[in-house]
Amino acid sequence: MIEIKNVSKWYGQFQVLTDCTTEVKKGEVVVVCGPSGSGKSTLIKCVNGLEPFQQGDIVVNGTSVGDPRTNLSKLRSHVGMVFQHFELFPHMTITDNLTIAQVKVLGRSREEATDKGLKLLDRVGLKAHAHKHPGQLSGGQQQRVAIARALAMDPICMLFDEPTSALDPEMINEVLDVMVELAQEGMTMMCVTHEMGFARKVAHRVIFMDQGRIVEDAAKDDFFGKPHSERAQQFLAKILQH
Amino acid sequence: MIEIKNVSKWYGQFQVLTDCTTEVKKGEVVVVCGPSGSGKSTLIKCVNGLEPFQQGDIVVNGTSVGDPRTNLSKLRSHVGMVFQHFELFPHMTITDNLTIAQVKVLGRSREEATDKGLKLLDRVGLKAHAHKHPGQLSGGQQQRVAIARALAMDPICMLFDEPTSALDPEMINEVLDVMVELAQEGMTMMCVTHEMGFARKVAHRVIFMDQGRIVEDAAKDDFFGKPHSERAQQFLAKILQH
Amino acid sequence: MNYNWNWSVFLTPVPSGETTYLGWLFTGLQWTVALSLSAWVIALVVGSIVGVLRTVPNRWLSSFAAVYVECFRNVPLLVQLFSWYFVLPELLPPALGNAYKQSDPLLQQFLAAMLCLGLFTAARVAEQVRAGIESLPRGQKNAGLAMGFTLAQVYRHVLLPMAFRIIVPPLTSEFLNIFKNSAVATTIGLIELSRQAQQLVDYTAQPYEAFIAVTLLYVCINVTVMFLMRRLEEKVRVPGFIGGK
Amino acid sequence: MYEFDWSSIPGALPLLGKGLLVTLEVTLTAIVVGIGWGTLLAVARLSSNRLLSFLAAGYVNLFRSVPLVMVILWFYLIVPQALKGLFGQDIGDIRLVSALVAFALFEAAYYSEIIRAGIQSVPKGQVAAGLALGLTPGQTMRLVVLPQAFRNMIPLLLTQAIILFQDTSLVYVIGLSDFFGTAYKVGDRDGRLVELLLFAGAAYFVICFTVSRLVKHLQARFIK
Amino acid sequence: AQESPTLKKIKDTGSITLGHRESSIPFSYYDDKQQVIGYSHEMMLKAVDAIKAELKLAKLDVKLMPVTSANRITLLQNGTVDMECGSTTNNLERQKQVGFSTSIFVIGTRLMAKKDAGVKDFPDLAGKNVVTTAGTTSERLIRKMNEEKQMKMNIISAKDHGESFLTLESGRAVAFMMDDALLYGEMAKAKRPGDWVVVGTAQSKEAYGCMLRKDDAGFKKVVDAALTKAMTSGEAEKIYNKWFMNPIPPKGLNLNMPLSDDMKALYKAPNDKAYE
Ligand SMILES: Nc1ncnc2c1ncn2[C@@H]1O[C@H](COP(=O)(O)OP(=O)(O)OP(=O)(O)O)[C@@H](O)[C@H]1O
Ligand SMILES: Nc1ncnc2c1ncn2[C@@H]1O[C@H](COP(=O)(O)OP(=O)(O)OP(=O)(O)O)[C@@H](O)[C@H]1O
Ligand SMILES: [Mg+2]
Ligand SMILES: [Mg+2]
Repeated sequence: MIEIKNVSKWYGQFQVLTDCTTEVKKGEVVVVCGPSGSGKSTLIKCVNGLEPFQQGDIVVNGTSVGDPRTNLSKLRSHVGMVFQHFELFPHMTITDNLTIAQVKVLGRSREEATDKGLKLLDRVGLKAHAHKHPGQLSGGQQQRVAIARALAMDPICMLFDEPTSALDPEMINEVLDVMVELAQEGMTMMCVTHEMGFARKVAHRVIFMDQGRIVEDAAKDDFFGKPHSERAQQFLAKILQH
Repeated sequence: MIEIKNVSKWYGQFQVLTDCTTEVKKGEVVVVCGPSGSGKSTLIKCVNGLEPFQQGDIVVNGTSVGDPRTNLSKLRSHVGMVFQHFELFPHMTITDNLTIAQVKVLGRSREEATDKGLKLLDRVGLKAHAHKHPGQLSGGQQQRVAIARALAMDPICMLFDEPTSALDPEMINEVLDVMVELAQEGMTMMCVTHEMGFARKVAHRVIFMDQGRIVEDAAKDDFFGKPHSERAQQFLAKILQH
Repeated sequence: MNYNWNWSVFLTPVPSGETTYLGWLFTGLQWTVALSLSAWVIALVVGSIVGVLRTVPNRWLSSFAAVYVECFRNVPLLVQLFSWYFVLPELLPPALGNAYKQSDPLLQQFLAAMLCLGLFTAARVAEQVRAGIESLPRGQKNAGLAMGFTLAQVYRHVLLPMAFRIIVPPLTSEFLNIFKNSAVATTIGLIELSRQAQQLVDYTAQPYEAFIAVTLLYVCINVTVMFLMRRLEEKVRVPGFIGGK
Repeated sequence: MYEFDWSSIPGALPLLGKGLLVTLEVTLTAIVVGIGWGTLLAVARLSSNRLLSFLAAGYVNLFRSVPLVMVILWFYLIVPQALKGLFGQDIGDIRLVSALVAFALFEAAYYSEIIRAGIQSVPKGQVAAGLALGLTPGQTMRLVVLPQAFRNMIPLLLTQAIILFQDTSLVYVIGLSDFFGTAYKVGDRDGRLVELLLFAGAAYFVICFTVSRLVKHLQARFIK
Repeated sequence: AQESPTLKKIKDTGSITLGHRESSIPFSYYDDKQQVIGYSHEMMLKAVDAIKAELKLAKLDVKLMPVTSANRITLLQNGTVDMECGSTTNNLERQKQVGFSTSIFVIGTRLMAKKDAGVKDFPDLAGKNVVTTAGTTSERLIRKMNEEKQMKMNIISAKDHGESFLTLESGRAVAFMMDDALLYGEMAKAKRPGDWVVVGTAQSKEAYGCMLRKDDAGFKKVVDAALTKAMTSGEAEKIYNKWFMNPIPPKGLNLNMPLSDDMKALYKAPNDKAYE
């Protein structure tokens, strides 16, 4: 489904990604972790072409992202993405947030889009809030809306970039619950997160990045059992300590 | 050391704190937790008079905070405080951050203040960064500087307001380590945090707040063993789940 | 001070007799308002386009926009107006230039003043629009793109609606400025409000009355604009966001 | 096609230089006094003292709603009366003084708005941190908030200074000759208005552009 | 001397402040060294000499203050200047606010046009663009003429004489209506003075006078006496020739404007009457 082949990327002189290669199969859930600044967000943004890269190639569902002839808008409309800070559109109601892309990008009718949107809103348990604006919801609620918004486009796979790291501890779980459910239904997911509980529960594979390289790419049990690289061991130790 | 007696506080119509009573003895470490918006930050800010309150009284080391005749600046100079977002002064070097209040408030000479500051900077492991500006340090490093800055005033007690919640997972520990050390040296501490590992390790008592009330105020083992109130049980369950 | 106050001067007829001096003030007011509003339309349209261009990821477009802004804000308005009115027609092909110069002078003055004021203010509006767009979290643009919007759609549906809401207060100041700046049109002979004050002084030799009246009229314009913009601000306020409910 | 004749510019350079001096004098005074007085106004406006903040708001709104030309004119016409009342008859040439006063008071209204926004852009936590260290509210404002407020607002302060520099030309209404006014008068005297004004425009552009580049450069160097 | 507040003030302070214009060529303007010069200015200095003699002052400090058409009346009234001689028309509206000395100049309002434009007199202007300077008598007259004679002229009111001439020069207007003396002044400044002519019958006559504070008869008497003496003694005509028939600063232009009959009449019998 997602093939990342020898991708390298520079910001001016600074190399953010060095020769990254990995793959996410259909129905697979892959968790990406690593220290801050290691390039996790950058990598995941390369997958749907939000960041350009200079070397290598990424192929999503048969379409090359690096190819200048690719219609990126079209590709992105099939790939759901959820951000750390939710990024709902603050000037629209929740319903409008859920429908606008369906109408403008997929060309669905307004009724069809609203139907679909409300169904998904119900699924994340927020039907009652359809008429509100994002600013009137808590962080956890906003993030669940953001997931529903991505799902409304009928994505073939979902990308998550630290979806819980901006949330209050109590709200983390309501979002993780939605994600766990999604994973169990067989959605293809690539997920940057430090929630090791979530990784343990649903991930098939864990990728560990450091300084722009994929240092470790292992099945879940191998990773938590004993990571090969020293850096990953250190990281795991710190993050699980307290 | 800190006595909080029947404190109530309103923002306009909205009651943030309702009849809060508790006490922190000399050398005691008290952890405050509770859901978002429950009034934890407000309570801790009342202790050194950063927020005024309308009813009740708080006595710190024999001085009433609510009394209009109290010299609040003087009181605050004896009470260290560490914030969620560090709040170092971005326009000053690390050294200036550490010395300015010593010079302006305690009236120390610049040399004495610098000496003291560098000693504490060394203690939190950051001596090499003395000449930098806060923006050039990582979050964990900034928070350690903030702790050193508070310690430079020779405080009789320390207040922490979610000192690790704005940090990357890897950096949380370097800050917690400093705090654990401080607690073990016998510093009186009142600490808003959701790091239950830290609470388990050093707290003497845990206070649980909900909707502006102190719902639970128990010795550490009682709290983790089985909290009395249902709300605290729920909260603990959620926060420890993943 | 031996000054003869004479407030009734406003009610005396002007020399040509068709109206009173008060009538003159109101004609001036009308020109000021017409000029300012039409220039404001230009400023908003051009300013928004240039402001957006400054933020797009295309070097040619964004540096074109930067050059526009630098040129129009580093040259005094008076010089710009002079160039529009006296210099520009000379640069046209002679036939066209002469035809233009023989047309109705009022039309020439109004056009030059409107274009000048509009394009000058556009440079400042552009800076506000850019600041508004840049003040939005970067993630907003990414979120729009990630949903399959084209860049144009992202600007249209995601960035601009929020950016414009954020910059309503600074735009209000620019809107007020355009009324005040419209007074420069007097230098090319357009009889707007401040010019009428001058006329009144010349004709009636009652300077204090004239200046007081005109100052009050400007204050009235300002109060009206502030009131309307405050209403607009309330109207477009987003619930749960900056100052919203 | 218009025949350009630049011959009167070289001879007029000393005069233009004098005009530029007046322009700079007015601009710099207005910047210095305007920022000082504007800061006080901004602090007053944000203070919890209702009366103080009401007065400051009134001052700012009044000055911002009257065109600068009117302010200059009023000061020129009224200040002599006031001074005469204070010091008796002879007050001499008060054109420059009244221009300086008018500009300083007028610009203070604009600067106070910028500085107010700057103060509000400093996170509340910074104030709390200053107070928590035992600094008094005054010290916190002076040592913690204002330095950051100014730093955040440098671009806006600069833009305002450029506007001010250009607006100085309005002193023509009281017969004071700044750079622009001098260029105009020389042009008028020699019948070369277009040339002199284009020359003035180019000079303004060079000065404003250079200064704004310079400030951007310094800002990039000193602010991390 | 008679009771005169202005004279008393001058005596007390030992100084007098004169208002002047900055670019009213050749009446009152700056030369290239920023010195005030011009016909009106010299006349004003005659009056100053007389004041000094009248008050028997050994030393009189003369201060100069530039004024504009917008502020000259107020500055005179509030005491900033004691007297102004420039190109200020003596008319009835102004007499309500200020006093005027004996007139020092008489002009007629006429037209300037390009030599080959075929404009000979006012009737030729029908349907054309005409420029005049805002706030002047010419503006009033031409608007009235346009109204009364249905001439369908487009009247452009420029801010000052310089801009009026620019409007004419750039081809926006076929003629520029203004006080003839000022027209000669503008013509002298033109890039090619030979291209332009002053034509047409004078539409009105106006007298320029020095502005004084109203109701200060003592002061006016001294000033009037000095000006009258200059005009009747032939001194004024010498000054006239210096400014209107000879090259003048800053560029050595020669206005070539011969003494008109009205001026001759004025010099013969000086008076302070406003035309109209
Ligand atoms: N626009 C940019 N220009 C230059 N450098 C950048 C840019 N964006 C990111 N970087 C740098 O690229 C590196 C990787 O950034 P990235 O955001 O991918 O890290 P990350 O692993 O997601 O970290 P975090 O956990 O903090 O989100 C960082 O060192 C960052 O400073
Ligand atoms: N300045 C204020 N004006 C009005 N209400 C306020 C203000 N500051 C805080 N509140 C409200 O008071 C309540 C308690 O706030 P407080 O910041 O103390 O909560 P908290 O327990 O620290 O939450 P968190 O975990 O989110 O920091 C919240 O409902 C908040 O919305
Ligand atoms: Mg990231
Ligand atoms: Mg809090």
